[in-house]
Amino acid sequence: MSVPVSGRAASPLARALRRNRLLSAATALLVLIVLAVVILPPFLPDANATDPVHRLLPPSADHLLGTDSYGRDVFSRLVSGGRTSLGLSALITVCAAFTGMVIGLVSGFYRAVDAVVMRIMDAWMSFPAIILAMALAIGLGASIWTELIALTVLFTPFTARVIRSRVLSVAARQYIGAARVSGMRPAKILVVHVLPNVLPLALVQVVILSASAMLVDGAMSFLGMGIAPPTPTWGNMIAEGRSYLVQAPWLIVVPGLAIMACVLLLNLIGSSMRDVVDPRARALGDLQRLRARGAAR
Amino acid sequence: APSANTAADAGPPVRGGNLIVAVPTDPQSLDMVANPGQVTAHIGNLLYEKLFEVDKEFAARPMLVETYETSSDRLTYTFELRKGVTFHDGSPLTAEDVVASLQRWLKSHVTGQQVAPDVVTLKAKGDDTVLLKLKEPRYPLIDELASPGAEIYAAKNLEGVPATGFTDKGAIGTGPYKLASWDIGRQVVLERYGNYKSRADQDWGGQAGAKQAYLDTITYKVVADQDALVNGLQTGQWQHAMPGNDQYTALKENASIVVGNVAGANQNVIIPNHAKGSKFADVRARQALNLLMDKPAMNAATGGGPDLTAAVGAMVSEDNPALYSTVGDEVYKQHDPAKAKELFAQAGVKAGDTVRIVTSNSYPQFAQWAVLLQDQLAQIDIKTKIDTYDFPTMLGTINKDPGGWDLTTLFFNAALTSPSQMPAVTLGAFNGSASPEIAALVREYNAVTSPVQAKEVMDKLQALVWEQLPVITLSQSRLYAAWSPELKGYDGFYRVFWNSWLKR
Amino acid sequence: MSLLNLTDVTIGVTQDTAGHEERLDLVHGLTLDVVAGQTLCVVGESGSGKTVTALSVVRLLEFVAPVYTEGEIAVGGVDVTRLGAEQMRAYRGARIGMIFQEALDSLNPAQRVGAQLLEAYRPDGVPARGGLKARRAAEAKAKALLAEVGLTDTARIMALYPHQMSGGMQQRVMIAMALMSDPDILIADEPTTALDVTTQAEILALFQRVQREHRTACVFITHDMGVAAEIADRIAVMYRGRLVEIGDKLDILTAPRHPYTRALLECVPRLGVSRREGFPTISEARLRAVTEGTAGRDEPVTETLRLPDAPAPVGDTPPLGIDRVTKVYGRRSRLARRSPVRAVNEVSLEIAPGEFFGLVGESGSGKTTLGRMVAALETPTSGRIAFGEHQITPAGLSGDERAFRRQAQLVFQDPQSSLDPRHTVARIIAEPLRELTPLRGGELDRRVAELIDEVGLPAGCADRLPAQLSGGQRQRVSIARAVAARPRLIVADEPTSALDVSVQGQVMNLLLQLRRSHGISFLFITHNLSLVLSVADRVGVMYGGELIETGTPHEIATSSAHDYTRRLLAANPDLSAYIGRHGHPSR
Amino acid sequence: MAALLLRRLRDLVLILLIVGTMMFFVVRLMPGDPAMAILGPTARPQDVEALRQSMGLTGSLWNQYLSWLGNVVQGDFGTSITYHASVIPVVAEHFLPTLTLAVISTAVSFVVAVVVTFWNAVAPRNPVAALLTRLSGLGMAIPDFWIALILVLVFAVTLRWFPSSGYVSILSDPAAAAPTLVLPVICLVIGQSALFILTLRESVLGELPQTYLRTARVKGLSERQVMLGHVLPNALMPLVTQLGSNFAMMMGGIVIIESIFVIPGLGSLLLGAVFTRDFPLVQGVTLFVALMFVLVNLLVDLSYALLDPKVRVS
Ligand SMILES: Nc1ncnc2c1ncn2[C@@H]1O[C@H](COP(=O)(O)OP(=O)(O)OP(=O)(O)O)[C@@H](O)[C@H]1O
Ligand SMILES: Nc1ncnc2c1ncn2[C@@H]1O[C@H](COP(=O)(O)OP(=O)(O)OP(=O)(O)O)[C@@H](O)[C@H]1O
Ligand SMILES: [Mg+2]
Ligand SMILES: [Mg+2]
Ligand code: NI
Repeated sequence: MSVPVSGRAASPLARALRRNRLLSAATALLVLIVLAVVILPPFLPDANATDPVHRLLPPSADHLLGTDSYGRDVFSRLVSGGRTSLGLSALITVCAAFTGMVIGLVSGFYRAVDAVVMRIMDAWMSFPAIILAMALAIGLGASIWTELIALTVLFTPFTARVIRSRVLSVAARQYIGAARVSGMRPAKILVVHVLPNVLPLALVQVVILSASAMLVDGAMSFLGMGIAPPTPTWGNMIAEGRSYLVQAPWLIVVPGLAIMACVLLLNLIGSSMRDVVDPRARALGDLQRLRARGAAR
Repeated sequence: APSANTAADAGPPVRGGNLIVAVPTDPQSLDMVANPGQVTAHIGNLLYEKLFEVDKEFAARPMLVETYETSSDRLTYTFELRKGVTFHDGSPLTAEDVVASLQRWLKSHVTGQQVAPDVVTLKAKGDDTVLLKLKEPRYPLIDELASPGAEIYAAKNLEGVPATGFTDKGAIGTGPYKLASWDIGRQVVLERYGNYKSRADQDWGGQAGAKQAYLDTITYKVVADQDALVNGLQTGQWQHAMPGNDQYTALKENASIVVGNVAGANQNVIIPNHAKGSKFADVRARQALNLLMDKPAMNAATGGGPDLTAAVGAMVSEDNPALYSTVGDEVYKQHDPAKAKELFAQAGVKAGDTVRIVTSNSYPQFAQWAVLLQDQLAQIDIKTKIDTYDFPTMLGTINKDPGGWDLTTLFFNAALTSPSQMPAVTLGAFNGSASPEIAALVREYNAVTSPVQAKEVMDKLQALVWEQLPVITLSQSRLYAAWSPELKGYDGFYRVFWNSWLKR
Repeated sequence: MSLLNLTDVTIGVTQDTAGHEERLDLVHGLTLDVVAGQTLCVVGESGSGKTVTALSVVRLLEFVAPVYTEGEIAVGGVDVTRLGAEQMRAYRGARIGMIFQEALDSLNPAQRVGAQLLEAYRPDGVPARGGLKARRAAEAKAKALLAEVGLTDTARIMALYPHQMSGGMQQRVMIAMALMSDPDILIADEPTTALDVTTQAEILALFQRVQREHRTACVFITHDMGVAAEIADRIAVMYRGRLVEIGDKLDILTAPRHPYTRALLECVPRLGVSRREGFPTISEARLRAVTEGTAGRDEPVTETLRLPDAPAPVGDTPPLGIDRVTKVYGRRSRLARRSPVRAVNEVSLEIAPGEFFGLVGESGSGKTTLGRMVAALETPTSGRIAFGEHQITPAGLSGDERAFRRQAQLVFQDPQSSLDPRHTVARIIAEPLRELTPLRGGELDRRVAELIDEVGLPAGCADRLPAQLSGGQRQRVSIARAVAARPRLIVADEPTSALDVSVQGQVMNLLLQLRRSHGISFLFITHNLSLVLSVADRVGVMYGGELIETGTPHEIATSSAHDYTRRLLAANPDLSAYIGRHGHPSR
Repeated sequence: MAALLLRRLRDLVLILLIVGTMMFFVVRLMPGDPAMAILGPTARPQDVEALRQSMGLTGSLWNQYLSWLGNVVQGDFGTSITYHASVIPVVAEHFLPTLTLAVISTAVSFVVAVVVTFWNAVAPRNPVAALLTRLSGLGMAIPDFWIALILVLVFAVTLRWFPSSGYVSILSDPAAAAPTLVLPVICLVIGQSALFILTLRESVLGELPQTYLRTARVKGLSERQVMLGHVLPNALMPLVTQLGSNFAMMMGGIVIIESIFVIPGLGSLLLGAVFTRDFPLVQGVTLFVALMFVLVNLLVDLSYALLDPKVRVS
C-alpha cells in the first residue's frame, strides 16, 4: 500500500482562492491596481509637468481627477504615485519583515544572543522616531532610498519583538525537542518547525507593516521629511493637498482613498492567506462557515 | 466677505475685553535685537517703542522723541525725549536707557551693524537729551532708527544680557501693553499698561501717533497648523490670524470672516549662488535663469491670486512710496527659454548638467518654486537635484560647503526703511553677491540730502540689481489677515491692536 | 429507569475535500443506555469513537469541528440534539458533568482552581446568581468536595494554579469540579490514564464512593480492562465506530458474546504471564471472517506473535551507562521564594545491549526527566551518561550529535505537544528518515507508508494533522517516528498509555521484533505494571527522584523489599481475579 | 519580581546611556546649529561664531559630550535655548498633554478592541459585530491626519459640537478639557483600535482550540462567560505587548495629531526643538522619552506576571 506523502490534490493557495470568493476578488483587484500602476504611466500626461496657471481645477474630461496646486494632472500623479507608494511599501515591508523576522527568530531561538539583541532593540525603539527619520533624511538626503532605510530601521524592532515573543512560546513546545531527537540541526528546526508556526503572526505583521509604510510615508511628507519633490507618492499627495481641503477636496480624498483601498485589500488578502498558512485557523474557518450556514447547530 | 472696516460701521470704541490672536509660532524671545522673528516683532510692537516709529506709509514719525535737531553738516543729531514716559515697571525713561539700547542695536542688530561704522559717539546729555555724532552724513538714519531692532529698553535690564537675548523678565518697554504672562509654546498674554503716556497727536496710522489701549488683554495663541488656524477662526476660538496664501480664497468666500490686506509685503526671491563652484558664478548664467523663469506661472502657484501677488521686480513694498521703485521691471518681465538656453551654454552650463537646489520646508512655497524651476530647467534639458531641509539644516548645509549649491529660495520682508536692509545688500556674504558697485551705491544713498535724490539713487540701485542679479525677484506677496467682524478699529497694520476694540 | 438513552446515533464530520463537502461518519448507529446510579464502562479499540460519542452527548464537538449528529440522544427523556444553544447549556454541568483525560490541558492555566470550581456551582440546576450568599454557599461546597476527593488542605489548594499541582491532584480537582453542579450523569474520558497505579487506585476508589454517595450515573471510558472490571456495573464495547456488545460486567468479562470482546480480553497482559516472545493481537481478517460467519464462532480471532528464540544480534549496540546522575530544576535564588526541585537524584543504572529495561514509579518521580537526559534533550546537573562513544555530561553531549541521534531515539510522553500541529502524519514520520538516513523520494514514501502500517494506523491518516487524530493514533505516530531510523536505543516514555490492549500488543510486538532483529535496547517508562512485568528483562522502580530498586520482573513481583513497590503491586488493577474465578477464557 | 526590577534598572541605565550618546552625536552632526537658526541667512559669520561661543557650542565634540554627560549624571540637563528655562520643567509641562492623550486613547482602543472581538466571537452570526471586525482593516488603512482633517471639518467647523483645537489641562479643569479631547482621541482610537482588534483576534483564534475551553463549556457556562472569563485572560498577552509598544511610541509624541489640534505635547516640543536646534532640549526630551519607554515596557512585563501565573510563580 502506498501513501502519498507530499502530493496533494491542489495547492492550498489555489484551493483557498477557489473557495474564498472574497479573497479572489481582493487579489484580482490588487493585481489590477498593480498592473495599472505599472503599465499606465506612459499613456498618461507627464505626472511632473507643471502648469500653475491651471491649478486646482476640478475633475473634468481633460483632467480626470482635476489638477493640483502646481497644475499637474492628479490622475497621472495618482498612477505614478501609486507606483512609488506601492513599490516603496512593498520594499519596506519586505525589508522590515525580513530583518525583523531574522532578528526575532534568532534572538528568540538562540537564547545566548537574546539578552544583548533585545537590549539593542529596546534602545533602538526608544529613540524617538522623528529624530531617527530626520537624522537619516538629513544625512542621506531625502530620496526613496532614504525613506526605505528610515522606515525599515523604524519598523524592524517592532516586528522583531512580536516575532520573538511567539518564537519563545513555540520553542518551548515538545515538538521542537522531537525534531532535535530526529537529528535536525537547530538552524533547520528554526526553518522547518519554528518559522511555519510563527508565519501566521508574521503575515499579520506584514499587513500591519505595509499599511504602516504607506501611512508613515504620508506622515513623513506631512512633516516635510518625505520623498523629495516632485516624485509623487500617495502620502505626499495627501500632505500637499491638505491646504486645499475646502477649495479642492479631491486632492486629499483621491490619494486617501487609494491608500485605504490598497491597505484594505492587503488586509483582506493577509487574513485569508493566514487561514491558508495556518491549518488550524483553516479548520476553524471551515467550522465558522458551516456554523454560519447552520450545518452544525 | 465684507472688506476692511470702515469707520462708519465701527461705532464708538468699547473699552474692555480680551482679543485672542493666533500666531504661527511661539515668539521664542521677546528681545527684538536677539530675535528678528516676525511674531516677536509684532508682539514687540505693542510692548516697546522706538525713538521714531513708521506711519502707514513707512515714513518715520517721532515717538519717544519730542523734537530733534540735525547740525548743518548733517553729522550731529540731538534728540530731546518726551517727558513723563515710564517703563512698565514704573521707572521713568531716561537718555541713559536710550544710549544703552541703541548701543546694543549698533553692536548686535543687522541694521544697527550697517549703521555702526558711521557712528562716532552716542551719549546722553542730561536726563532727556541724547547726542549722536556721525563720521559721514547718513541720509536714512532716522528711518533706520524707526526700523525693528531699535526699540528702547530700560538700561538696567540690558546689563549682562547674553547674546541670545533677555528672557521674559527683560521684556519691559514703554508701549501701551505690558507682558502679563508667557506660557512658552502655548500663549503670550499682554495686558493694558495703565500708566501709558500716549502722544497727543492724532493717529498717524501704522505704528506712529496716539495710541489708545481699549482692549484689557491681548492673548497670542500659538497655532502652528494652517488648518487649525483657519478652523479656529471660523469656530470663534480666536479673532485674528494671518493664514497662508493657500487659505486666502476659501476665507475670502466666507461671509463670517473679514479678510483684508496688511501693510507691507514679502519679496519672493530665487537666490543664485555667486561663489566659486556654483553654476551661477557667471552673470550670464544668472541672466539665463532670469530669462528662463516663467514668473507668472511660479507666482500663480504661490496662491492667493492677484489680490496677494504683485508681479513687480521692486525690492521694497508699494506701501513705502519713498523707496518703491519699478526700475528694471523690463528685465524682470523678460521670458525667453530659447535665449536662456543659449546664454546658459555661453556660461558653460550645458544640457545634461545638474543644478543643485537647496530649499527648506519652513514655507510650502519654497518647495513649490523649486519644483517649478526644476520643471522649467528640464524643458531645456538641464537636470536638477532638489534637497529639502528644515531651515537650520539648509543654512548649515550652505555654510558648510559654500560652493556646493546653486540655487535656493527665500522671501524677505519688503517693508523697509533703507537700502541697508535690502536682501540684495545684506545677502552679500551669504551667496557671495557682494560687489563694489552695490556698496558704492549704498554709500551714495547715505550721502543724499533730499527725498528726490534718494529716489534717484534708489532707482540706480534697483537697476544695478537687475543687472548683477544678486537675487532674482519673483514677485511681491502682499500680506493679509483674517479677523472676526467683532474686531473693530483694526487698520490692517501687522498685528497692531491699540486703537482696536471688540464689539459685542 | 435509564437516564441517558442513545438511539441509533450516527456522528460524523463534514470535510472539505477538493472544493466539495464530504461527510465522514465516525460513529454509526449507536444504541445504548445508562441507568441511574450505575456505572457504564466504555471500552474498545483506540479510535473507535468513544471520545467522539462522549463529546456529542454534551454537544461539545460542535465548538471545535463541523459535526453532524443523527438519531436521538435523550437525557431524562429529552432529545438534546434538538435543543437550542441556550437550552443545551442548562444540560451541561447541571445534568451532565464531564471529566477529561488531559487534566492539565483541561484546566484554565490563568485561573486559580478555586475560581474554576466556584464557577461550576449550580444550585438547583441554574447558575448561581447574586452576591455573597451564593458565593459563600459555593465556597462551602467546593471545600467540602475538595475534602471529599482527598485534598484536605482546601484553602491552599483553592489558591493554586493548575500547573502548580501534580497530575493526580489535577484529576481530583476535575472530579470535584464535575460534582460542583450535582450532575445526574458523569462522563469520564480516560481520567486515570496518565496516573501511576497507586494514584489511579485512589482516584478509582474515590470515583466509586462519589458515585455511590451522589447516586450519579457514570459513563467511564477506559482502555484498561482491569479498571473496567473494578468499577463497572455494565460494560459497552466499541469497535470501528460501532457498539459491538453491551451487558453486565460479569457477563462481558466472563462470557463475552462478540468475538471482538473475547479477543480484547485475551489480549490483556496479565501478571505472571511472560510476553517476551510476543503479544497476542487481534487479527482483523479473522475477526471479519468470524463476524461475517465465514469462520466458526469459536475460531480464535487473536494471533500471538512468536519470536524466534535466536538471541538478538547485539554486536554494535553499546551498553547504556548512567552514573550517579542528578537533575536539579531551578536555581536557588535569594530574591525569589522558590526552591530548586531535585527531579532526579543520584541515579545509577546499566542497560546491557539489547536489554529491555522497564521503569515504573510514582507520578512526578523523575522518570521522564531521566529519559530526557538519556536522550540528550536535557543535561544532567551532575553525573554522566555514557552510550558508546557518546557521553552526556553537565557540559552537554560530546561527539557528533547526528551519530548519537541515529543511535538513540525517544518516544515522548505527551504525543499531543510533541507533534508539530502544522505537519501531516506522513511528514512527521518522514522527518527522522530524511535527517538520519539516506532514504529519499519514492523509497522514503514507501518506508513511511510501511511504518504507518506497522504501528497499526489506518492508511488514511497519512495526510491528517495531529488534531484530527484520536489520542491513541497520535501516540502511534510518535512511536513510528522513533523507530523510523532504526536506532540502537529507544527511550519510550509511556508509549502505550492511550492504546487499547490489542493495538498495544501490536506496538509492543513491533518493538520486540526490532529488538530481536536489531538488538535494540529499551528504556521503557510506563505506569502499566502488568505490561512491564510481562515483557521486561529488568524493572526499576523510581520514587521521589531516586531509583529505589531494580530487579527481574519475578523479583519485583514476588520479593520486593520496598514498601512503595509493594503498594504499587497491590494497587495494580487486574483481571485475573475474574478470569481466574471463572476459569475463562482458557489459554 | 525583585530580580526583574533589578535587571530592569540595569537595562534602564544602559538604554539611557546608549540613547543619550547616540542622540548627542546624531543631533550635533546634523548641519546647522542654534546660532544659525536664530540669526538667519543675513547674519555675518563673525556674529554667528560669537553667538555659538556664548552658547558653549565650540570646542571638540568629544569634550562637549563629556561635559554634557557629566552634567546629566549630576541631574543637570542644561537650559533650553528657546525656552530660556531648565530642560526638566519644560519637558514635564509638555508631558501631561501627551500622557493624557495616550492614556485615554489607549484605554478607549483597548475597550473597543475587547468588545468588538469578543462580541464577534460570541455571536459569529451577528452582522454588526462581523462588520466591525472587518472594518478594523479599514481603520488601519485610514491615515490619521486625513481623518483628523475630516473630523474637524465635520464636527468642529460645520456642526460646532467640539472645538477644532486647543488644550486644557485635564488636571486643572476636567470639564473644560473633555470637549477638547474628543476629536483627537477619536483620531487616535480609529487606527489603534483596529490594530488591537487584529492582534486580539489573532490570539483569540489561537486560544479557541484549547482543551480547557471544553471544561468551561461543560460546566454550562454561556459563550459570553467562556469568552470573557476564560479566553480573554489567556488571549490578552499579545495585546498587552502591542499596547505597550504602541503606548511607548506615543510617549515619543503624537506629532501630527498634536500639531493639527494644537496640543502642546512632547511631539511638537521635540519637533520644534529639532527645527530650532535647541540641543539641550532635544537631548532632554529624547532621554525622557527613552525613560518612559523603558518604564512602559517594565509595566508590560509586570502585567505579564499578572496575566500569566506561570511567569509569576516560576
Ligand atoms: N476533528 C476530527 N476530524 C476528523 N476526524 C476526527 C476528528 N476527531 C476525531 N476524528 C476521528 O474520529 C475517530 C474517533 O475518534 P475518537 O477520539 O472518538 O476515538 P477514541 O475511541 O476516543 O480513541 P482513543 O481511545 O484513541 O482516544 C478517529 O478515527 C479519529 O481519527
Ligand atoms: N522543566 C522543568 N522545570 C522545573 N521542574 C520540572 C521540569 N520538568 C519536570 N520538573 C519537575 O521534576 C519532577 C519530575 O518530573 P517528571 O516529569 O520527570 O516526572 P515523571 O516521573 O515523568 O512523572 P509522570 O509519571 O507524571 O510523567 C516533577 O516534580 C516536576 O514538577
Ligand atoms: Mg479518546
Ligand atoms: Mg513523565
Ligand atoms: Ni465464566
